[in-house]
Amino acid sequence: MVLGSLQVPGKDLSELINNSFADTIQNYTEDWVELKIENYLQIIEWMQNDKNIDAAQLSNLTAVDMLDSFEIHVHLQSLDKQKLYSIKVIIDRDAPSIPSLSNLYLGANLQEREVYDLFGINFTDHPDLRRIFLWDGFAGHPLRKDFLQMENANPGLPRFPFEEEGKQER
Amino acid sequence: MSFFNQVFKGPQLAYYFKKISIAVFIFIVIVAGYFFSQLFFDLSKFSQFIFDFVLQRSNYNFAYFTSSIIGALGIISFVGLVLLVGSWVERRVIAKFQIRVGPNRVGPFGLLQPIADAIKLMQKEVLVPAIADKTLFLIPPVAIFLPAILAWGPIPWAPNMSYLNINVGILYVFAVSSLTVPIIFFAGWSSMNHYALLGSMRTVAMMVSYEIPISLSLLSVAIITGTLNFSEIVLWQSTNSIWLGLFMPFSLFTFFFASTAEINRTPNDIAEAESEIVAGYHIEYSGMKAGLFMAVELGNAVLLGALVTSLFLNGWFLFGIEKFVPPYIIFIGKTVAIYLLLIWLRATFPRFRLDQLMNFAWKTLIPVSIINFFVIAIEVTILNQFQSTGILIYIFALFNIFLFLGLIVVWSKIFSVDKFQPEKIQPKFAGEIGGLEAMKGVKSVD
Amino acid sequence: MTVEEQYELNIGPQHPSTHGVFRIKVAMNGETIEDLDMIVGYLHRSMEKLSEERTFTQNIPFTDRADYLAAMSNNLGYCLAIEKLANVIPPQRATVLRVIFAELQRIASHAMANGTLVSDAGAWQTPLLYMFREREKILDLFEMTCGARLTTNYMRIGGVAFEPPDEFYPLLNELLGELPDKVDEYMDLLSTNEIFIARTKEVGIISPEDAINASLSGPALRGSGVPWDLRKAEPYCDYENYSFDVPVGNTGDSYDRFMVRMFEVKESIKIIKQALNELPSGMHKTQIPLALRPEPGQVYYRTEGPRGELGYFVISDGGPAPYRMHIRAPSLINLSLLKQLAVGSSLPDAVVTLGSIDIVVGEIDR
Amino acid sequence: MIELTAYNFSFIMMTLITILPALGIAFVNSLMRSLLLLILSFIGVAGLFVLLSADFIAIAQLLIYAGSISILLLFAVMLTPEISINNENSKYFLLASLGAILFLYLMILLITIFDLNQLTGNALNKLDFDNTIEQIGTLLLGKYIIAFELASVLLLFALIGAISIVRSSESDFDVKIKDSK
Repeated sequence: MVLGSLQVPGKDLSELINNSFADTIQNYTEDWVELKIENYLQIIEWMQNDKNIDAAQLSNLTAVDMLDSFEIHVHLQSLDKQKLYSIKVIIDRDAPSIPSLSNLYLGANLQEREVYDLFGINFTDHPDLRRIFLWDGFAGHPLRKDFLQMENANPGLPRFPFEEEGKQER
Repeated sequence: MSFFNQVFKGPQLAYYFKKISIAVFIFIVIVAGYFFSQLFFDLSKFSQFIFDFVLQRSNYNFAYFTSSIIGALGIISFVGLVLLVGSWVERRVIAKFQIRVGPNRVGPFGLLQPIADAIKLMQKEVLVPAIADKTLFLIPPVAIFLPAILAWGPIPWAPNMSYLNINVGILYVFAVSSLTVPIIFFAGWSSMNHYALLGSMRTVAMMVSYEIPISLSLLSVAIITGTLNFSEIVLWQSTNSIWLGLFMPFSLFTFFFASTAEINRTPNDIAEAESEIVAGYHIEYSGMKAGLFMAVELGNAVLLGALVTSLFLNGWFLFGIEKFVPPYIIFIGKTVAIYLLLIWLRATFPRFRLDQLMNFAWKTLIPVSIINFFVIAIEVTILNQFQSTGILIYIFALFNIFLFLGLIVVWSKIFSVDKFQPEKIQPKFAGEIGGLEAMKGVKSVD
Repeated sequence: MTVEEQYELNIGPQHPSTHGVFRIKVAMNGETIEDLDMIVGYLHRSMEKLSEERTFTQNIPFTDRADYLAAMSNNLGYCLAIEKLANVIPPQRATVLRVIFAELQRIASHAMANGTLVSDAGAWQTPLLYMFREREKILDLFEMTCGARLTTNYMRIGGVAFEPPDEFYPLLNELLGELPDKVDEYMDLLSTNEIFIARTKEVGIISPEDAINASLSGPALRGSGVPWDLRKAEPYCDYENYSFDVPVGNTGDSYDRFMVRMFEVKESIKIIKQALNELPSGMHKTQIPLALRPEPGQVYYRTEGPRGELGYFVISDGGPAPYRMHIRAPSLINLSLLKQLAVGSSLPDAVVTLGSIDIVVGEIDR
Repeated sequence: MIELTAYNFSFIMMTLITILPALGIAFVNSLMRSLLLLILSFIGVAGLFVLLSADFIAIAQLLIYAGSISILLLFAVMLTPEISINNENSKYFLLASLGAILFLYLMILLITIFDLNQLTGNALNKLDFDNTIEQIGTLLLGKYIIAFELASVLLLFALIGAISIVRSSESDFDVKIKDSK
């Protein structure tokens, strides 16, 4: 399977997590460890503070639309241990919501805003959850797979909040 | 070249012909220049001629009036010429510094570029921001020319060649140039733009601070020469055969540095810091209105050159060369040298921050200026005990130079500048790769 | 409008020191910044969405346009990620050529970053144009090799697009001969310049803890003293075979970030020299299918771009196009600390700090 | 009637430059505009001083009033609340105009009572700028030394007072520009 040289295999990581938090691993492969959404924040906080894991830095946070659900992919890394941990959480697609990591990692702030903007996933307890690339009032969330099939979706239409409803024409 | 090739049947001959013709041309220029300089050695006889010419046909008042108007026109047209040539010089020289070519398309060597720029700027629409105070917005670009031109009045170009040969010359220039402050403030305020307001606030703060060191350095010039008249200051330096810039280097430095702050030149151009507040107080001005602000700044830079020349660099005297070359040429040459120095500074240095400049003015320049002023006052008292200054003035000059250096050392100790010695702040090389743990393993660069 | 009132100032979208269409809305009191809101997205082209509609090879030009000042590095990161995903092994010659071009791009990008930083500090463009002189030569080499200067589109999945022409090597050697002297010249001009030190030293200090916590990477992280370089930590393109050092700063201020870049240029020169010495002969590219269909799977592959950790997170569902491609943009994530750094400092300091973090708006907005 | 010599012509011009902006200050609504007119009026006064062959005082007028006092007033205007920057229709209009008329009457009275030439001496018709600075210097440090020193002491007290006033309410004027090294 595909692994970066720093990446900890999912099996090892799941064992590490299982030792401290029993029965929290939903699933794992070589690439990732899937956590339950209830334990997500708790485990990541533990990973940040644990001496052996030492996930000091959040490398990457992004989401994937799996058509029936959303996946949040989080890559944490330890600089001193030279390890990369890949974590996945599956969340409900109808009312997507997940705890925010911004209070643990300053670097999560902008990345979570990006995910919120492009996927419409709500990050609870995020200090400043606003759209980042698109303007307020943009219809829909572009990186969802069904963006073009949405009702009232007019992608590419320049509709800024200050423009009047009647005036916009293609 | 092809013409030469046809005539001389060979590239070699054409090459030499070109060289020889350049030599002949230079020779002709030198000879013509000599006759020219003899003819125009003393320009005051022209004004005398005009005065007499009118006096024979009219009364004294009218003759005086006419000749003064002509003189004023001369000053104004000279300033206009300075603005045109100066902008060309600045752009070309800065281009040389920055390994570019600079304006080279309009006219020979791009000499007509300033005129083309002016025409283009004048064609532009007069834009006034909707919320601006229209009257107040349109007055400053024009009004700022008033002090910029008036200040050229008492500049001593040559013996008997000073338009306003008044007793309060230094004070006059100082007073007139202080009029720019409210004008710049009005420009910034009436634009109703935060950047403009920041720019004008900075300008006012700077000018208020830097007028004190300027006046202290001018005061030391005044006490040693015993006059405020520019021509007499130049003559004093000549009779005592020392340049005031050498006699009191700190006053020269203070005057030069503080003046660059007053006229918004790098490294002190915080009032229109491009990377911070875009254009400062004239951000909302476009077309010729912005052009006028730029022109005034350029004119002020040249004016600073003329002031430094006459106050500190012995004006039109240059080791006896003034007997062969028209003195005003020497004066203009020195002015241009200072102007080139300003361009050099602009091309080289980054900009200070506002608070750094303020600290420098209040914590360094003003106290050191006061020390310097007292030292010079004591020296003047001693010098006045003797009939001729003689060798003593050179001793004092040497003392002042060492005082200047010593003060630099003392002040750098006070503000502990040496903790930023380049070798102390160089980066290091990582020993091993990692995070906070691995930070202990860094080794120095060698 | 009175003096003591808090007022709002829009820095950008068109402002000389935002380096592109980037807007910062600051609440100022006098000259002090009291609050800051960063508004990005003016250059958003939705690359990640577009790339879901195009084949893996067709996506390479998008990566040029993400970080348009470091197109080679972005090409490289993307191609390495896809190679990892599809198990394509590039020929040895291609790997060395990739190192050469990526390091050349790093020099060009650092020249631009440092030049604009000095411009932000108020030097009237002279250092910027000096650094452009070297950058131009590098871009000429790029143009000679792949026909483009900025958006090179040079790397391919399984190699590089073209073999460099014969006149490339003498010119490169000449450039490598004079570059160390030029770097020393800039050091003389800037790093010992009193005003430059006064403007950048102890301005925008990032502590190592904050830098790690805020996911900073690249010179912004190393400027704070954290010795983290993916070329050493997670070597790709056989970087473990090259000997080079990782410069780190002392205090984490703007000056350190500037100097780290300067020293990295020197290290890059070393790497290129070594790479040229051991440039093997052979193919510059392997054959891959026109429509590459990797096995279903995911990859998160990171390279050390000029601005930091450049990651490509790609998910394949077995089709010819990525199911999802995410670019971990160092420019955006390095801005995480901007608010903390700028609030309480003055406007000129904020401008210098922003310049020293070195953003490219194309990469922020993607 | 006044003879239109060059001197008198300049005098009339300078008077107009002084008086017309001064009237404008009273009648213009915008505070900023009246400030601009005030500066113009100061310049006119400087011109009048030149005509009185008081070159030093003319320059001092330019330097202190047109250059510096105006800045002080600018800051005062900047610190006024926004409402009163455009001060239209003051309710004291009648009272103020009454006062102005009274003042004008007083001035005319004074001019007619005193012989102006007697007050100003012979300097009026003789533009002589020689040695003015020296004379002022000698007088200031000779005959009027006590007044001069008292004025300097007064200024010193004003300076100290200003500093103490600013320091006592330091928290209100908390300027947080970071102090350099």
